[in-house]
Amino acid sequence: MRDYARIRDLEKLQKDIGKDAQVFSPILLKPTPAYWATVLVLSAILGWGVYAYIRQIQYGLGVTGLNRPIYWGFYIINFVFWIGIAHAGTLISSVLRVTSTEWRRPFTRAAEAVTVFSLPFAAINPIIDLGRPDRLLNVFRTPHFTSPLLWDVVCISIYLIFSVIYFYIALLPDLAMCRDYLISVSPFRRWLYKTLSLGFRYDEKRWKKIEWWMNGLAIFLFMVVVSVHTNVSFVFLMTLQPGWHTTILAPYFVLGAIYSGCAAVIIIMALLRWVYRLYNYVTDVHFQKMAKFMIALALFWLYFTGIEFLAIYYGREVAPMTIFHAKVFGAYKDVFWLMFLLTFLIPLTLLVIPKTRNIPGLVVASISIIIGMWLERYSVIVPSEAYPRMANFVGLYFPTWVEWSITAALLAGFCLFYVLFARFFPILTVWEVREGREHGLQHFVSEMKAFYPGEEFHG
Amino acid sequence: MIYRFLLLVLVGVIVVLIYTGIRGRTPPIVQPIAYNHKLHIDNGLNCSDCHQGIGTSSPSAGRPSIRTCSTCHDPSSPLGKSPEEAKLLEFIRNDREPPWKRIYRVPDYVYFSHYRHATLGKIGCDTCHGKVEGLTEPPPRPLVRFSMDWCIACHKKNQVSVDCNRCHK
Amino acid sequence: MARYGMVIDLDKCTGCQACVVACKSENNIPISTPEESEEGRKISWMEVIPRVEGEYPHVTVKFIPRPCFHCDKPPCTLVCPVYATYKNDEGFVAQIYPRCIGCRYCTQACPYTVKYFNWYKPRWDAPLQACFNPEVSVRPAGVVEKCTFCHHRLMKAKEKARGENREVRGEEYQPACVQSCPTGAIYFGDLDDPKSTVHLLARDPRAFRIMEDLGAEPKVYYLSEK
Amino acid sequence: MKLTRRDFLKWSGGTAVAAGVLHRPLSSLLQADDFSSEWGPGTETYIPSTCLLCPCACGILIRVVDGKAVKIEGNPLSPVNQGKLCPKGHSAVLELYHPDRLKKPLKRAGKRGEGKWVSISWEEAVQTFAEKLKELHHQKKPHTFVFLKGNGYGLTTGKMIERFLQAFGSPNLVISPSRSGMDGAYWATQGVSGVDYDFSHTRLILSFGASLLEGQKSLVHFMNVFGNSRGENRGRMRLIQIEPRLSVTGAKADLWVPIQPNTYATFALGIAHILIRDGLYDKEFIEKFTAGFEDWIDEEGKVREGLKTIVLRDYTVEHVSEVTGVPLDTLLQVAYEFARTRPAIALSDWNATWAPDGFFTAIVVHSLNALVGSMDVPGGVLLPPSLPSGELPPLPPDTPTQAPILPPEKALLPSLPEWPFFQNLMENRLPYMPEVLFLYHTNPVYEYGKGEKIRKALDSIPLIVAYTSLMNETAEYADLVLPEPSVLERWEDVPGFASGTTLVGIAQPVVTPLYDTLPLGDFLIRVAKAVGGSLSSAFPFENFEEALEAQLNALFSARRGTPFTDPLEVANIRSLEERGWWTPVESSLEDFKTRLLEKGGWVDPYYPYGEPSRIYQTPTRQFEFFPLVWKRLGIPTPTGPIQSAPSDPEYPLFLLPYFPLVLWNGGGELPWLQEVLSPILPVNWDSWVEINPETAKKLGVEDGEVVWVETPAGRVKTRAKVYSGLPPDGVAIPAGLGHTSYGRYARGKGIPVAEILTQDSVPHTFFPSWFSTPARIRKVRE
Repeated sequence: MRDYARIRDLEKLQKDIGKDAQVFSPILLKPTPAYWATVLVLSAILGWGVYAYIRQIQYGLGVTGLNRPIYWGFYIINFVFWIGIAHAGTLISSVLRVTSTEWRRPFTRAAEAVTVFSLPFAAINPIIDLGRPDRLLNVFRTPHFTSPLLWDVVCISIYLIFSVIYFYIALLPDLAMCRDYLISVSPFRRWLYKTLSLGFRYDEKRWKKIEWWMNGLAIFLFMVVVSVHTNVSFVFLMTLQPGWHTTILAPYFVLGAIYSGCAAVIIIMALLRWVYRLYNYVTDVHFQKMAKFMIALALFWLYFTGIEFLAIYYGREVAPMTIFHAKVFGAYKDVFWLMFLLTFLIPLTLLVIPKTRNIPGLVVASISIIIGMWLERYSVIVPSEAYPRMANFVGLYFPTWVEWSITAALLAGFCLFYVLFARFFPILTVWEVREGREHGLQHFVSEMKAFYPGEEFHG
Repeated sequence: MIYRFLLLVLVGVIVVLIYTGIRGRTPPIVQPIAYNHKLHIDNGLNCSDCHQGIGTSSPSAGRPSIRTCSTCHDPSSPLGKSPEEAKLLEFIRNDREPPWKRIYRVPDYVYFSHYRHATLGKIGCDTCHGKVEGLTEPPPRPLVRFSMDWCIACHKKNQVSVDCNRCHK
Repeated sequence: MARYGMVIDLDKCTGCQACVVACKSENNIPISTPEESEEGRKISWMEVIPRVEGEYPHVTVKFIPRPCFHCDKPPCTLVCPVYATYKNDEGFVAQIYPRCIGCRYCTQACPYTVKYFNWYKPRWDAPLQACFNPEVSVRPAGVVEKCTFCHHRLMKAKEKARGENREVRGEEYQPACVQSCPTGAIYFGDLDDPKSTVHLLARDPRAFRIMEDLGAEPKVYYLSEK
Repeated sequence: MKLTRRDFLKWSGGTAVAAGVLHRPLSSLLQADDFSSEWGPGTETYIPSTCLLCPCACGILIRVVDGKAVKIEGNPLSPVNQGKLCPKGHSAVLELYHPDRLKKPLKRAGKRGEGKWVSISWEEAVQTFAEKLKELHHQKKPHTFVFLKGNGYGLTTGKMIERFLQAFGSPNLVISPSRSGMDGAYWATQGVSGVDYDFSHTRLILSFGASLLEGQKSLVHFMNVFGNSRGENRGRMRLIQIEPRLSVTGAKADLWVPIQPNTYATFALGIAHILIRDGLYDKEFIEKFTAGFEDWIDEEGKVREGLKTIVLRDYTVEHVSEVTGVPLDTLLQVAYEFARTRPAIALSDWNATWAPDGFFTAIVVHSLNALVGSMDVPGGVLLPPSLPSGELPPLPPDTPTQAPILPPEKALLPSLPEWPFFQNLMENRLPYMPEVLFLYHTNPVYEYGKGEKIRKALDSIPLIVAYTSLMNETAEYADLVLPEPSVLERWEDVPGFASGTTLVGIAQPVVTPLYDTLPLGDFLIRVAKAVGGSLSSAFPFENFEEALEAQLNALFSARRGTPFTDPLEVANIRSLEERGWWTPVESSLEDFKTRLLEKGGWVDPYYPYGEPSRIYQTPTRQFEFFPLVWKRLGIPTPTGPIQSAPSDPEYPLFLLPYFPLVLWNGGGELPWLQEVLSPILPVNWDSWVEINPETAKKLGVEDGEVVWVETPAGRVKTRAKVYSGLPPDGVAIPAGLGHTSYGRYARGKGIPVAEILTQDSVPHTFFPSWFSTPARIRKVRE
């Protein structure tokens, strides 16, 4: 009975908006067992992480592998890492929107969703890391504005709020469509669509309005994006810790964030394309363009890494050199060189060789980058702490099950949110695609005319 | 929409209430002897006669020890017929301290000196303790509840340092 | 306003660690278990840091006692998001436990690693609690703590002095480590008072401060070995 | 959208459940841990007492708040420590509040060592013990009562122990080995015991491995002196440290002379050689006060070689340099510095003398003092004047005297040494078996590392009584374990000596005793009364305090000294006493006692110089050099150094045990001390073995790696720490750890080094020979 109604809904959609209705089919049709299995596994991991955190609250941070002098470990690494992941979505979407790049249209939402869902999992890390989470509000009650941590709080809050707004505004027209067309869904979903769409009317005038808002927000968000990760790097570079106290850290962090974030978007796009059969929307062209972008990022990454180490090497200061040695030749050499292999050598090789510059190659490269960038954060954060200037010991860090569980839970939580979102909402930006269909060519032609003056050009 | 929002706020308030409720209001404190402050004050005693820490440079005001009581109360010749005094005399006879319970309490992390406030600063006891001298029975709860803001307000009013380190130990 | 500081004569220090234990006793520092100690969770506001240099038979060992330096320009206070650590008007770098959120940023910012974190709830095997110093609070789990220059002793000394209508005398206020040092290697007093020993010693040709180039301007001076 | 009642209930119910679920974890964090003490009268006092955790006799002030001992500080009036304190002194509060303290007398319930006990009353304990003594008395074998004592108690307690044994008729007071290690030398060369040094006035100390800054009987006093002569102060006292492993003392010395292990005697004689050869010795002193320097003709008419001949012939600088591995110029520098700086002291301790040739080493090191005339002069070697002693009723004359339990050849010193007692016990070679063994402040099962063997030997003793405040390895094997009050709960009078100043520190109870404990003195009095007869009449006291009172009376009526007072006053009294005057500060005995307890002790700053008959009590009434001593004792004169270098290719390394400051004379049971075990290597709560970096590299051992340390006596597993202050052919292990009992903080922490030491008795002094063990390092996984 329900199945029939669904098909009817879909047919109606198809009649009204054409073949883009395909995008709605995954959220309308019955979920597969694989979906339920995924949700179950992810929830279990998330629940386990919550349990680990409760243990941590009960017994104190002593249950982790943190110690003196490795005061910061997995949680802060995860924080930087997830902030990085959170970067690409909005960045890609906003940059491409501001530059009116046409190929952005199908996957802006998928990219923005990465930001929106990874940002809470990033922002929660410093809270997990707190010794007294119950006093978190002291940050607002007695704020001390010279602390970069506070700037982080401000920046991330702004980023989160505006990313959500940006994301939500772009979601509105599609929500309205859901409300209007998906009649056969459960009452809860109907209530959901109804509530969230805020009575939005689905017409061209409003598209324009949204477009205006989106462009404004895109410019603003672009600045926020840069500032957020700069601020994250400030947390480190404002201290005197050798290896942290360097200005290169700010652009390096921003670049690293974009690098890992883009990798995340690529993986997710490939997954969505595969799971939801979106071969028509997310095409090889997208991936080729992203691949070239990634090559540029990889080279930039090498450039920053090189500068950082050269500056330390020629500075010959005792404390930074100790860290340098520990990273490159010493106790952390395994992490460092594995990181180098994963962030740079493997992806660059895969992306440069035309034969492997295809979707599977790109996905492998992206996974490699993601793991590599996590290791990069490890090798930026931990070694610098391990060799205190004034001590007769070297710090050792062995994360415990609590940290591993919480780290896994963060990943699981992000995936779960994403999976649920993709189950309830259209993951491609239908209205933008439709707008593109209607206005893209016209826009393209006018631009071409501007590039090539004269009569020769006929669109 | 607005109802939903209100509901959420309400729920938040409930959480806080339940939570604080679980942590609980302290049960009334019952002292081993129903000490009559008023009677003693009326008989010409001062606070610092028994709470001797007030006058010395010890930070604590001091719970009077049984020795202080026994300067006036003698087991062989009771001063009155009160059953409470009989209890006290029993303690004195056995040379045991009555298990007095503390009513006014600053947190462990606060350095509060009675000497500094009462003797040097000449602040009346009732400022913080209420009119204890008029009580015929021990108070089951503090007559005055303090909080840090309350301390700070007084410090500011009297132009005393509000440096955290002065009071936090 | 007095500017309290310390001068530690490395020529005199014999690494006996009386200062370390005196501090533990004075400041209710929790006792670590062997496992905690192994994991780097031991708390020791005062620490004696050895420096072994050279190869047999040309070896030297130096002992460097290290309290909190109570820097004049403390790097740790800048980064605290909640004002839980700050430099007060007397120059002490204070740590306010009930405000601390336990982010451990100050521990990272301190180049001398003087800050310690409470990884666990404080535990004492009964009846060891009996020897708590009532003038120092016991820190709860999840906050950062460090040497206070036994600030509570100053509070008591001030109180006493005010009761007698006079200023605090130099010898009246000494941290527990200074008081206990068997070789008298640690001096304490007002660095700005031209009559004080620390004032003179801080200007001794042997005087130096650790990692002066970092610009934290510690108020703990060292006198090099002769 | 309407908010219905049902909705509301649903939501709030849900949140209530959520709050309930979250409550436990949250509240466990959020609720402030209230460690503030219960409400007390807020009284704070500082009570003076005396630390007994080591033999220094430091004066302490205990801060007592509402009847609880909160903190320990140095007593500024004590001439020993002048207000300062070592880490151990601070930890006395932990000893008081140690969670594993014995709370009641215990009687064995199961088999020996099974760990089953029943609590009994003191009456029963006294009865049980007294019954056994009565039985011995009736059987006419009181001599089978053997009393073993260590240190850590006062003068009066010590005297009561001696008196108890005498009155009962047992000659067997066995004393645990002293870590000073020089007693034999004092006894042999000067005929006295308890020699001390004037550290305050000396200008140079030539230390043969002595752990001056880590463990010795005037540690804190020496640290005071050391500090005063360093830094901004003038008149630097030079410290020359001769030792193979760079210890803390070596690190702080002006000159560290690394030397081959166990060649101290040769080095000392090399210095003597230079002094004599170059005529740098004090000729006047040698002539006047010494014997055995020049050759002499003995009773039989044979020419005997004196020190001069032997040294000049056998200990040429080249030879000494070769044997000791010390370069010639260093040897000369040390000798000349020692000769030309007056006053100077040469000393050593157990680090050098608990070795096979330890007795010889001790004597030759001590002889250097005579060579430069540093005997009985300011800044030299002193002999503390005897203390006034309380009058006690004379002992009944009919007490039978039996031969001591040890064979007569083991009696060079006036006391019976503990280690040969146990050696003979283990090998079943005692002339008679002890019937009752009483252990006080000694723990042989742990000390000698031969736990199983000693325990087995103890099986044949019918009654073993251990008097201790913490259960220890030997007490676990006793029949009666009697709880002693902590230092802060009992009375003691502790003798001390600090650079010419004689003193008696008073230890007094500062808190009401926590448990049902009894001081040893009281126990002995009660037992004496229960046994009755001559024993009872020897103790005409109600309790220990009365006995102590007699001692204090003696101090008052001695017409010298004063209760502790400020240094100016002390100096005043010294100058008066130097002129033979004395003015009483207190008019009455009561005043005197009050002041004594208020100030913490009694001090007599006057040292009587120029009394050779007191200083030299040898047969010749002179300082005797070793050739004469050797002849007197019938020991053949040694030629050349005793073989020291390990020759066993199986065990190429030399094992050097040592005591870190906090473990010297015990300390492993106190957690604060476990947290600061070594100032050089960052190890806590555990043992370690120090290895030279080169050796470690050769063996492929990394810093922190767990390795086997193997010796002919056994092997232990512990972590390796690389330390460049160690010679390539040496390994060092800290002693004092690895208890299997002794409270929760000591139990199972580290390894007991004594277990892998091949401990023979040092000839003539009967110390366990710790410095003769070859060793090797094995990786755990190979």
